[in-house]
Amino acid sequence: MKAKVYITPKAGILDPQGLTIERSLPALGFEGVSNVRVGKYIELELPDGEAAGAAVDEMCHKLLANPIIEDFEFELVPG
Amino acid sequence: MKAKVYITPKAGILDPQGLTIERSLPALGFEGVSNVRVGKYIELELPDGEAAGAAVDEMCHKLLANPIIEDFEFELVPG
Amino acid sequence: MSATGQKPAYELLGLKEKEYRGICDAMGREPNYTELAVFSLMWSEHCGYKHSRPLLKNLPTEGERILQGPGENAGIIDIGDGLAIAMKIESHNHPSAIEPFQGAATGIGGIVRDIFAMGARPIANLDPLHFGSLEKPRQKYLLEGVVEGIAAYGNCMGIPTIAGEIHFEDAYEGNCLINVMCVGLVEQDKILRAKAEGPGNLVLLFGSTTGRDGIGGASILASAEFDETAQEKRPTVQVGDPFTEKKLLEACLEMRDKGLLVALQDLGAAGLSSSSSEMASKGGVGIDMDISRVPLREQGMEPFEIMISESQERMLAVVTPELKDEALAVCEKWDLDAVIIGKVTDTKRLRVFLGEEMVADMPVDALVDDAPTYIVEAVRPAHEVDEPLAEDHYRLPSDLNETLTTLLRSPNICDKRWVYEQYDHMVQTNNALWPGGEAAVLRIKGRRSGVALTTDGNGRRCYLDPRRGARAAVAEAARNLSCTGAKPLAVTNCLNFGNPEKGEIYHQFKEAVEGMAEACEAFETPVTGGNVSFYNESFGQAIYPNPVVGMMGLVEDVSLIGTTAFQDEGDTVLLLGNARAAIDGSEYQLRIDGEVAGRIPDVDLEMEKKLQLLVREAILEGLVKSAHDVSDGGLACCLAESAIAGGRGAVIELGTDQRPDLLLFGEAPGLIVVTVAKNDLEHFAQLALDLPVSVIGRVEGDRLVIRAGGADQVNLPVEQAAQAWGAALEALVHG
Amino acid sequence: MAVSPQTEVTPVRFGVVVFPGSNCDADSYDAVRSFAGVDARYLWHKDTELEGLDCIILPGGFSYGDYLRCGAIARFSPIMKGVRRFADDGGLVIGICNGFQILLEAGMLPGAMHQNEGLKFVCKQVNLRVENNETPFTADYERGQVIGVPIAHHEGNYFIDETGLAELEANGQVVVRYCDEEGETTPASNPNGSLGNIAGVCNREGNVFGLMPHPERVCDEIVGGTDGRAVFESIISAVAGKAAAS
Ligand SMILES: Nc1ncnc2c1ncn2[C@@H]1O[C@H](COP(=O)(O)OP(=O)(O)O)[C@@H](O)[C@H]1O
Ligand SMILES: [Mg+2]
Repeated sequence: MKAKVYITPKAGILDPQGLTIERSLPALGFEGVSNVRVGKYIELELPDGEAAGAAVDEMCHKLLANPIIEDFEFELVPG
Repeated sequence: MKAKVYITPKAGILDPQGLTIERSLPALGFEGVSNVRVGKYIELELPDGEAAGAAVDEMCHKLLANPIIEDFEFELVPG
Repeated sequence: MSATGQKPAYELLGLKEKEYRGICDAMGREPNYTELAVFSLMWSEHCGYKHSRPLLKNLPTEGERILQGPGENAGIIDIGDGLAIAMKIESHNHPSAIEPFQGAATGIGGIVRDIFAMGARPIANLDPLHFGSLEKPRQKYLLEGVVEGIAAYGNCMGIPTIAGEIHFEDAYEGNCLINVMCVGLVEQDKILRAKAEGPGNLVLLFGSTTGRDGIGGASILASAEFDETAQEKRPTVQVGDPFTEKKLLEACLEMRDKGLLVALQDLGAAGLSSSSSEMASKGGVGIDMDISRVPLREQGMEPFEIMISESQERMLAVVTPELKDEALAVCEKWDLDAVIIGKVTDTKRLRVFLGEEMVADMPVDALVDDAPTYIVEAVRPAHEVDEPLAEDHYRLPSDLNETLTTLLRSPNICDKRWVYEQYDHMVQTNNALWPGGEAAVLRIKGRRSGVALTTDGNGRRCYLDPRRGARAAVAEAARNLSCTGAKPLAVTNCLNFGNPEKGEIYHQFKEAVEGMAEACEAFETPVTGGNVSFYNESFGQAIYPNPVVGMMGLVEDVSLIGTTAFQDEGDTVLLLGNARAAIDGSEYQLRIDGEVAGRIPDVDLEMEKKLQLLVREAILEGLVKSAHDVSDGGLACCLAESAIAGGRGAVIELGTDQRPDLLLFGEAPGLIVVTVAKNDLEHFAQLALDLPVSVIGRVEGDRLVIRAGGADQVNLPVEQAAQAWGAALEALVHG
Repeated sequence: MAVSPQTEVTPVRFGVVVFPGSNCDADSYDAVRSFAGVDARYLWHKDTELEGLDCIILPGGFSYGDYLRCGAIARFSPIMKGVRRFADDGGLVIGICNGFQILLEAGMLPGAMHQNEGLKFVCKQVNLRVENNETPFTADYERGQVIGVPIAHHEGNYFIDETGLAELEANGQVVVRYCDEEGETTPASNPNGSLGNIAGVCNREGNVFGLMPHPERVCDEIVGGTDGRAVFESIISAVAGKAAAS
């Protein structure tokens, strides 16, 4: 099956990338955009099974996300 | 409203980050994971309205993604 | 006064009852919560130097080249021609242990701000690092994260990270040492200071917005031991934004050039609280601030949070009302948030307003100067002994070739390329000597002269004898500079120790500071500033006491600098110095016998000075083909490193007054290997007068051969030594 | 240093663009000023008037922090419109490191950058083979010459699709490649995983050149070499030649 992992900067943690994008958008003609936050989107395939959810959760904790400064969510989809 | 933008490496294009993650997973006890692709997940808020979708699409084209190596998708959610 | 649960608020903020009473006395009343929070940080160990201040007074801080000693954001040293060097070192140990990448990155950010707060343009970073053994996965993770963090921040800023050191020992397993040093160049008439002056002048806050990140971060983390609650302190982790800092740097230097600044100060530990009160204290004035004007990143921040937030990339300046608009315009040009948040007063009080409402009113002097100091009864730990180990204490290894290879592979000795290639060490195009040598040398564009920089720490030796160890650290730093031809001028230091409330740690601190003072006196290298990092313990286990020395020297002519590389076939190899090498505290002892024990030899400061002068003079006369000091791994490793660097072998013949392994791998401060062309030997001997100099061999072939007692003790192709030395670190990290 | 009479009369005028986050702007400026017959000035990223210039340098660094993607935000700087017009009119534009990345993002050069294969920033001296010495940026080198120039980047892993690559090769747009000391373009001499060991490319017209290595860092013996000087010498001769011809 496939896992889709969404990683975002924790609330309250500075996100320099988001900030810089936000500040540059008006110059490109996009006004009024706010709260830009830049995170990661990871896709991976793993063997079907009961344990898949737990495995992805652990992967996120251990490797994919940095739980000290990032939050993550994921979903499992067949395929 | 809020836009959630998913940026992924174009299919068939090298993804050094994904590859490295894939290679390091077995050592952490995760076997059988494949096709790891690392992209970006961007959230932003923008004024409600008809034109929101078109604006996000344009932002993606112009700035958020690089069409030579990246694909993007987005969804708009109220809030 | 709000109290949570059973404990009074001051205790939750880390203050002792007696300290709380002191605050009440200073205030003439009970402080409100905002005031208490500000006091608690200003009187923390990190900001208040409660356990170190009395002892630091022993360090020599003055000299004719010292334009600014301790007390400002950085020290300043006159290098002639109207130019000066600003330098400072700092620790980011605890934040890096929690989040290595961001911890190290914000460490760089902090120290760099200290340098441009003086009006200097940063020209180099150095990074002395200490971790636990790389056999532990967590230590690899820390190493990778820290190096990437330093790289990410320093590279983005365009400041070359040109030197440092990196050691791996079990004592740092629970508490790594991440020290960072920054060096800047400034024209003497453009030096800025953090002295708020002129009541009526305005206080300008600029740079990033203020958020809750890092509330109590650096100061709280650095003022208590690590334990289970470290986990809870995690939300205080700060994220660095080097791009904003780069703009901040350029904006500050532009304001400096336009003469817009009365005073400049960065916001570091304790944020707005410390920066405003310290600026006021230096000028003997007061400051009124309206913190409702502070641009915030988060909603609903309490006044105390705004006052103590440690959000990065912010500066505070004093400007005159006339020039305020010009200053704001520079900030706007660099796309930085900037607001006038207050004004200088003559009250000597720090008064904080939220709009019209006054939320805090504190005496500046009490905040800055009146933190209580503590003197602890020193206790000499049992592992410090008077006598060195007997020379036959350990068994003589059967194959010294193998011993040498093992030592060359030691992560403490091997090639550090894996680290420094991640750093942009060339940007600004000043490297007269690239990393990997004895010290870094930077040319100064448009001049003949240059500056040499190095850091040295030797915790293991300080553990065995903190006084001798500290003396040795200073001597080694000076020796490294002298081997490039630079005359040592000044020191900045980062004193990394355990919990000073314990007698044994206090003893180590006291001995080390006194030892450092003695050596700095001898070398005439005053201490221009530094940093004290206490509570480097995890679960009650302290690190090795580690006073890290950052030293700067002046090179008269950058076209005449010494390198460690053997040059030409037939050059004569000379050993300078007569110190007797010992196994106590050596890398050899640690690697082969798995121990750290005995007593290290003391440095002969007078002899050391003479030898270093000799090397410098000989370099200036063009007599020296290579110069390398004998340090970790002893004479054999020193020779191997010069052979590897030059791609040339040597044949060495040593005396026989010691067991061969001690001759080869024993360590003692005060030894330097130089090579000299045969024709220059006589000239060199004239310079050396009656100093101890012995011919020990010549550069020859492609093998390193070391004979002692009539036998080849070492006979190794240089290529093979290079392979062992060059591949070790990467193999350890990825293995 | 020999100075030809023409260059003394009309100096060759360089403009070095300063984006927020540029950090090799001063190095590039200093490097070009070490040549006789050169005028150099900084150009602020908000400038739109680019009158009186012969060559524009987009320097290395981390414009806009390299946030999002290297060069992605800088390419929208007001000055870039002018730079494009300048190039369209035949002016010489060289992008070094971050400058190269900006030119790619702006579509002024073909291709894109991935992170280095090793995922780490790499700063070291590498060897380059000059593939095309008929550009205004490389005419003073020999074809096939191996030069030592440092790199310092995190995202220099050059990518272009197959058709694009074929076009580049066919038009001689690959100007420099990573190689070993002998000039062989081996995998081991590729420091970042770039397709075809490509280190620098030019546009079809040959007046816009981007490269990851830093020639401005090797213009002075005291800091490790002079192999980069010929890039600037080539530019100066090209401009002077053009002036003499017109
Ligand atoms: N963490 C580091 N960062 C940058 N350079 C380093 C680092 N560690 C070591 N180096 C460089 O590697 C070289 C050798 O380091 P080291 O063995 O510690 O030198 P020494 O024994 O002379 O103190 C020096 O040039 C030093 O500056
Ligand atoms: Mg040394």
